[in-house]
Amino acid sequence: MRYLPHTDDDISEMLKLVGAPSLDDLFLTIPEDCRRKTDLKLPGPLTEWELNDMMASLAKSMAVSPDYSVFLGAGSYEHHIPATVSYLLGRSEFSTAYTPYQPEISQGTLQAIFEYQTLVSLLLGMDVANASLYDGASALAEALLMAARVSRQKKVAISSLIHPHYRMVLRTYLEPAEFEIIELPYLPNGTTDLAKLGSIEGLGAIAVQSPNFLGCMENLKAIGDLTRGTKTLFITSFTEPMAYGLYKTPGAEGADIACGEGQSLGIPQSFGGPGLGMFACLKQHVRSMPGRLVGETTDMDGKRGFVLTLATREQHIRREKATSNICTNSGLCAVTSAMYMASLGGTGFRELARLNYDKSEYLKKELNAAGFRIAFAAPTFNEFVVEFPAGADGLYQRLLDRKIVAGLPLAPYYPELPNHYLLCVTETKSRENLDALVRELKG
Amino acid sequence: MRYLPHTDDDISEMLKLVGAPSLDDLFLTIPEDCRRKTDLKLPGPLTEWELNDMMASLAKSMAVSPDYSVFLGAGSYEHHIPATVSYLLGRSEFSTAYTPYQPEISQGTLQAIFEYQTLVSLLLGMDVANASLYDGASALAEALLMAARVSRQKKVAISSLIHPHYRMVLRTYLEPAEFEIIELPYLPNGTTDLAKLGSIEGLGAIAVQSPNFLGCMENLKAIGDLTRGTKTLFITSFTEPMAYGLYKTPGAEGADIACGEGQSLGIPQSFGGPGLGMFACLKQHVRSMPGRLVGETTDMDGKRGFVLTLATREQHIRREKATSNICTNSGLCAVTSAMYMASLGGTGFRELARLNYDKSEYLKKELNAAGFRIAFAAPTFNEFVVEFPAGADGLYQRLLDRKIVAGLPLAPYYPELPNHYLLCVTETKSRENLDALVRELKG
Amino acid sequence: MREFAGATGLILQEPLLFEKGKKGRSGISLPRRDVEPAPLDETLTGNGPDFPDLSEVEIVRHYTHLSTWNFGVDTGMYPLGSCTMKYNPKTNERQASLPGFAGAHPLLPAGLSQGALKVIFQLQQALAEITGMDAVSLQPAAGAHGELSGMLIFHAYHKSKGSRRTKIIVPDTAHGTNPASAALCGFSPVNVKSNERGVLSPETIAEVMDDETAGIMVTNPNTLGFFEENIRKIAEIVHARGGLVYADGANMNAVMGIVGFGDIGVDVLHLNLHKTFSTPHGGGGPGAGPVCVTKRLEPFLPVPRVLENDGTFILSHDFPQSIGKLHAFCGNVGIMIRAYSYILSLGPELKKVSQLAVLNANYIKEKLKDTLHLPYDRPCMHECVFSDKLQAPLKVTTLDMVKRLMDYGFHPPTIYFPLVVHGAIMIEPTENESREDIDLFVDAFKEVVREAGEDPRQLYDAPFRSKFRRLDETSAARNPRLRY
Amino acid sequence: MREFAGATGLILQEPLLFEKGKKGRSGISLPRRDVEPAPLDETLTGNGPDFPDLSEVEIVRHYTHLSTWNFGVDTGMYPLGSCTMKYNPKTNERQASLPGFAGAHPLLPAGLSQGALKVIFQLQQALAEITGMDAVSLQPAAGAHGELSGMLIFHAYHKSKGSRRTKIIVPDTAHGTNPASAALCGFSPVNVKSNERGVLSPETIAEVMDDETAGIMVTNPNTLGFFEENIRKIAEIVHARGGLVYADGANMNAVMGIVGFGDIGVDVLHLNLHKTFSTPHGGGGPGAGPVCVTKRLEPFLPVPRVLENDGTFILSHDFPQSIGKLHAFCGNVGIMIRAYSYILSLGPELKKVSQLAVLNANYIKEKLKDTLHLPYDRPCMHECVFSDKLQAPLKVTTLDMVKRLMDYGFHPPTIYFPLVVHGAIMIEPTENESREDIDLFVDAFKEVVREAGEDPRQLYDAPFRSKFRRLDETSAARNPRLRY
Ligand SMILES: Cc1ncc(COP(=O)(O)O)c(C=O)c1O
Ligand SMILES: Cc1ncc(COP(=O)(O)O)c(C=O)c1O
Repeated sequence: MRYLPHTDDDISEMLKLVGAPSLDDLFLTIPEDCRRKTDLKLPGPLTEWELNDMMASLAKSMAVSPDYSVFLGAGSYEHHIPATVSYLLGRSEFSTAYTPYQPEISQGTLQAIFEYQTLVSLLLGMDVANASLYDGASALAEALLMAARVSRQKKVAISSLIHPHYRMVLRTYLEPAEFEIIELPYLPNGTTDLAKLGSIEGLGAIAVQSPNFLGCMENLKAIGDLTRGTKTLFITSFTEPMAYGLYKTPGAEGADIACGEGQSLGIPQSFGGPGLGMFACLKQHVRSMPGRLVGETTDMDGKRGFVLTLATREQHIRREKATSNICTNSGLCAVTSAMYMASLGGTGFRELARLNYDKSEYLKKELNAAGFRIAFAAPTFNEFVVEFPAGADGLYQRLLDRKIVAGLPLAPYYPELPNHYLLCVTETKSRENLDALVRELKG
Repeated sequence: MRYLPHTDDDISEMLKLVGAPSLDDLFLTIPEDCRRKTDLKLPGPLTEWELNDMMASLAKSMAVSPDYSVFLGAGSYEHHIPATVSYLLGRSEFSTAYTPYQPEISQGTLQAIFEYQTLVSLLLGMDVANASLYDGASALAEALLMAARVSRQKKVAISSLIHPHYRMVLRTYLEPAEFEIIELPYLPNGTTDLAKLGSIEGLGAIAVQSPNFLGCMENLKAIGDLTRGTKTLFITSFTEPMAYGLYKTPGAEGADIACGEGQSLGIPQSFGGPGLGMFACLKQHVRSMPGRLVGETTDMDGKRGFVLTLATREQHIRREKATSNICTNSGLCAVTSAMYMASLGGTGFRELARLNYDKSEYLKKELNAAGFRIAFAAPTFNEFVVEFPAGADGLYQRLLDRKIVAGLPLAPYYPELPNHYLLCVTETKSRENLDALVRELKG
Repeated sequence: MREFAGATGLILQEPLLFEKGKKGRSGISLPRRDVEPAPLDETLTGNGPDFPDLSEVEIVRHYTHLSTWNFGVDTGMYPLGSCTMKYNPKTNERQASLPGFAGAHPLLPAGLSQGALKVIFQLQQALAEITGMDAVSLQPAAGAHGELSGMLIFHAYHKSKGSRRTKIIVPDTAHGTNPASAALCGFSPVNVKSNERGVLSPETIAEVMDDETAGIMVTNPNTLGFFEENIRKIAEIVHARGGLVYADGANMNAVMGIVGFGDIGVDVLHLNLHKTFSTPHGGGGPGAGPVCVTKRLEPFLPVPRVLENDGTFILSHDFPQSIGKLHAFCGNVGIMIRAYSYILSLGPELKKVSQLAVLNANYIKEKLKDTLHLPYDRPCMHECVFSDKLQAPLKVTTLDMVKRLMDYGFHPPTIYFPLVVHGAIMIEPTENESREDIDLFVDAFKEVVREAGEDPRQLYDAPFRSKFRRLDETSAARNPRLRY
Repeated sequence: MREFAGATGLILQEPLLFEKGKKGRSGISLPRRDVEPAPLDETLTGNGPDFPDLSEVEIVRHYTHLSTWNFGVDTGMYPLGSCTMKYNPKTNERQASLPGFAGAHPLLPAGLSQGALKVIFQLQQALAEITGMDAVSLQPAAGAHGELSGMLIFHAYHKSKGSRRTKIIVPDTAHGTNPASAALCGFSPVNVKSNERGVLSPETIAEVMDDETAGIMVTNPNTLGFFEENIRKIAEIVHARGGLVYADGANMNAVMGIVGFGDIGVDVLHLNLHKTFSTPHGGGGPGAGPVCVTKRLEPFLPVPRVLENDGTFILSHDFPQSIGKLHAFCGNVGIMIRAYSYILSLGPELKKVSQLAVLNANYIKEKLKDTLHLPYDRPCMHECVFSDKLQAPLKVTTLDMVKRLMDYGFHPPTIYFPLVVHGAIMIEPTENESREDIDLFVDAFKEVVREAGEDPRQLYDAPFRSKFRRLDETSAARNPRLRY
């Protein structure tokens, strides 16, 4: 086997040195009754070539562009990924290294992450960002846990327009810790109804997502105004950070914590993972933050360099008192997103965000003209909800047959929204793709 | 444009420094009547994404595995290429460097080529190999030119079973230099007829290909015995060096020069190029050799290192008296093939060669059993000629419709061989592929 | 003297992104604009991020330079104990980047995503077979996430029995994630010590196990590199008081095909695909931390689960006792594809992997035990743990020694973990290292120890050859600068 | 002082392949054997090559280490004059490795290879437009191969006129491949000198052009970086005596969209796709050297040619006057795909490429001309040529200076070429370098020159930072060791 360098001679000489008559004898410290009686029943071993064939045929069964025109967003976004990014992150010095515990020979990762932290802070308008968490959903859960630590309150209000999966994840995280979770209803314009907020006492955090699950921009400013100067932390979650290329940042609107999913920024969709949990907050909360942080320092020669820092927040030092249990995070995805953001630059980021918006508005307009109702009036970025005529299932299925995935049916998540579909339009869709969708919808 | 870093400010400041009012003014040293009057009429610029789409659709129109079962060899061979090789040669330190004229910062290329030279020498059983030529065809032409220099004879005998394209190329190279080229006929067993050789005076070189274009192993020993101790150089050409994993090497059989195509050794087929001109000879001829050579030396600290050497043979020193005009060669392909050979190792090389042989013999046997005639009796490696029933065109076409390319029709090259097809079977074909071919052929 | 690989050469400096570039450059191809600009609500509009603008060449050189400052598994031996820094096969990368996988949206209808669902399903089955457990969820995104899932399952299990337990037994050799994960579920860790053999005694457990205790978290093989030989007995004790047994399977690389965890009393176990199953660590992730359970705990696994029905795969949420979701979608599918490729490439030969990993570790232990203090002198599993006790009189620490190892061309082992060994040096070579390379590593360590005796300064100031010298971690923490 | 990029860091040693490995290891996945071994003729059978056996990890580390000893375009500025070391876009690599291209057999029936044929055809058209020539063959595998094709066309042309000419005019500034290629076709080069402006005078040509002379080879822009301003006049002279004009287009990067060569009297021209059209040099190839001709020479182009017929592409051999074949198949298609991708990515913006390449070169010329001797002080095209004349009194040579440049983090320029400038330093920045990076290069060169004055030893012994120090080329040639 090509991964195993030991020749028979190597094995017998090494066994001799360690004083074991055979490979099996190496395991004598495992009691007899703990050893398995049966051999591993596994497929394989396959040759590299059999593996290639098998994986190629599995991959082929997946509905992806260019064969399929997929108008799905809802937490995972199809954006173009430059060949440079794929090449660079494939350099094995990045991909095969461990967490940079030995900074002298890990400065590549460390500087890249420090730059990532800076880019994320700039993008979200926040003071400081960590080195990543698993994904957007767990990032939001961590944000709520952190808010509870900071505010010493376990009562939180969350928007019902936060991604339904994220809400499931945060319930998983928070329920054993006995949080009280209040879900805020939504308004007919597709944004969270904040009316109730004034009357709730002792809130540790208010969390909304913007753009929210219906694609609409939330009124962040209103919440920021509400929480400013109180003990309640304002958490902005997101699934599509590209929106902040166009819209005001969470920081500018008064968020204490901004967190969400960074897959959109140059990371392949990969059927949902690995993603990138982005997490940023205000400076004063930094010691309550979960996750790793890279900080600037100098080496013995006085040269600028970077290290993992503020580790006293972390599990390997603080154990059960740590700010989070996270250890391995999404390092390479963070570096990927940094490569992507750096490739775009500020100018490109703005332009690309605008293009996403304009294409999505174009489709809105065309759908409208074709007689379909755009369900919510609030401004959107690259996703919006359309209402199809009653019995839309058949229509949706017909489009699938024509290799168009016409968005996500919302009824499973919001039963009150039958025949509503969440459509996503990124820069990957040409005007012709959009026109074709409308054409097919019209029948 | 992302490849051009100049901002408008950069341009105007730089123009100021060089004293040109505008970019156009940079070209004032070009006389007015030498400047073109019209703009470039070119498609594009395409975005990276448009390019991806366009190239993907062009590539899709090509008949390649796994969609097609291609039994073509004839100078280009489908072998499995490990993912490691693709990754390693894609490291830009290898691919984006120039010819290693500055050895202090090119030792990666230099050591890799030195190892390549060694691997090639071992594979061909020769004393020394150069750093590569363009491809197998030009390598053979260079071999004949070299033989003429060494032997001071411009009369050469070449086998008519050398790849027809190679014979065309060598005529292109040799005719202006007024060589006399004698083509040797072939025997019914599929090998070159050497009978005439004894009666030809003043031959500078005898060149055969083994395995030859019909897939048959030539009787190299007989030629070696003939030329040993004479002024005539014995040149062995090849298109499938993997054969020497199984069969005796050209060196062992008495060749003075062994040269040919190395694509087979880990290099993608790429519709015929880039390939790898492999070129090796006996030590005594090294100063007549074409092409670059890497040699061992030491650096100022006494550390072993490598440099380009014996450059006095080359055009940049010797100009019109050089042993060849070659400058840029096939460096990265040479490194690729070294990676591939090193990955196989001696043990793997032998095993893989044997597998090619065995699979090809299996197909022979099955075709035979199905009533098809194997045209030539001499031993083969992974290619052989089968005779289909009269009117084979229709059969061939029918198989094409079923996505099987049933070898190469030989009639265009050897009109005396109508309905003869050259079939190639490498390790990429499973027994099931071979059985399917026979099944389809039987109809 | 042997020639070691450590040496120096030209490696370029590179400023921060923010010190480069000029407004108006671009490092990306912007898609063609084929629609008109649409009106925009100016009150909501911002300015876009103030990133520097760089050309593509600048970007490529920037990250190429940074990459050369890193040491990876492809650079050389990376014997980080507990981390299983094995070779990351390139063919796995090829599979994960197939457009059908890399470009797949997670909410595609099941009928249009059979390939990915099949990979998930079959990987679950393979991991169940390898661990000897009954059911697997691939949703957790890393080891600690797997632990959290496990603790949530403990919590849900006890809740389903109508009880709320508040404590959990955690040995002193455990990784920090164990108590941290337990704490997230409201369990207070009860620390227990390992015995003089470096393993847990049943008596110790019997002493602390009670009806308030949800169970125990054991790392097996543990972080001292020993198999917890009393695991069956311990499990009996814990089970007898209504508790559950959690195994941290981070060290699975030692026992594939050797131990079936379901058979020895383990109820829940997590794996690290980025350790045992060869997926790259990525400089800190992403990984994947599948959680494996026995039949009786299967109802609690996270949703959605992938089910098979006559060769068709679906995602099901229909598990009312489930702990819920842990990840926005199905977990780190890109990592799963790599791990599955690895498992398919090895098949039953995975047992050989463990055998050779254990052979390599014992070989190092034997060869270094006269040079370094070996706190537990007995056969080890996939890793061995030394200490700096013999060097202490010279005022040379573990840190000094391993920094100097870098100059010889090796990545340091894990240090100061597990906490129970003072100045621990935890060496895990993995099965991928050849005997020659291990010999070289051993010789290098001996050289370092010799230097410690002769000229400790060489060690205090090491490394000398790396691009960066020792970095001041104290001032970084005292005055944190976390962004440009 | 400015901070330059040159620095050192850990770069590992690596023995030769032949000093590694052990029999029985394998670095590859051998395909499954699904057929029986067949009988073998033992008299023909050999032993297989005596290669070392290495594991996959050993292979990966071996070549990873070697790669770190190289300086590439992605490492930094690589201002090799005449070589056009521009950035090699990664997207081009993606296109060339598409399985449909990379896996295609060259003898596929035309109907099954339309994609590749179309790329070839359209690239030919694009190159014809860019050069202002009428027809193009992509068969030559490199620049010198293109020159050979050109000389063969000269030869065939004269033969078709019933004459056999034996001489060819080649300026002293020509690249060595020019006379070498001409010699292959039986032409003896007649050397001519350029004038005090660094270009050819019509008078010089008129003096030597005669009826035995097949024509002239001009590099334009020439290797001094100047446009041969008398080209039209020279062409007239040559044509008047029945000769042909060959242009070495290696320096096309200066004049895309600026000069149409067909219009100014050039009959044949070659390009280097690995220079102007961004394909990687690969540490010495592979490249591609298309040959472009005017209408009247089209019949002589190599076969097969790609023809279009109603949107369908075929390969035709039906050109009886053709010089024949130069390559086993259609040439280096993998390189063509990259070049075509580049041309499509730039389109008419290729003119901007030339403008900025020329701007960068002139900028360097202006900034360095007080530091280094500039033999021809006039506006240049894409490159500028200095000499070491000012440093000669210090006994510091061009070689010394450029070796020291490495320590500052730059690849040296081309040196000692063209031969007409003693101690030539030929700098071609290409359009990809930013102004900041050029400024840094200029400052570094100034530092080196300062050092030359203050401490020449720093230069004699340079480089210091590279993995290897200066290598002994003399003893390598005296006692050649060409294999292990
Ligand atoms: C024993 C042990 N348990 C758990 C973990 C945590 O795994 P992860 O980093 O994937 O969260 C580690 C990782 O270092 C470990 O070594
Ligand atoms: C001016 C000039 N002509 C011709 C050539 C030869 O090109 P190639 O190396 O592709 O054969 C070169 C390459 O260095 C050159 O600079």
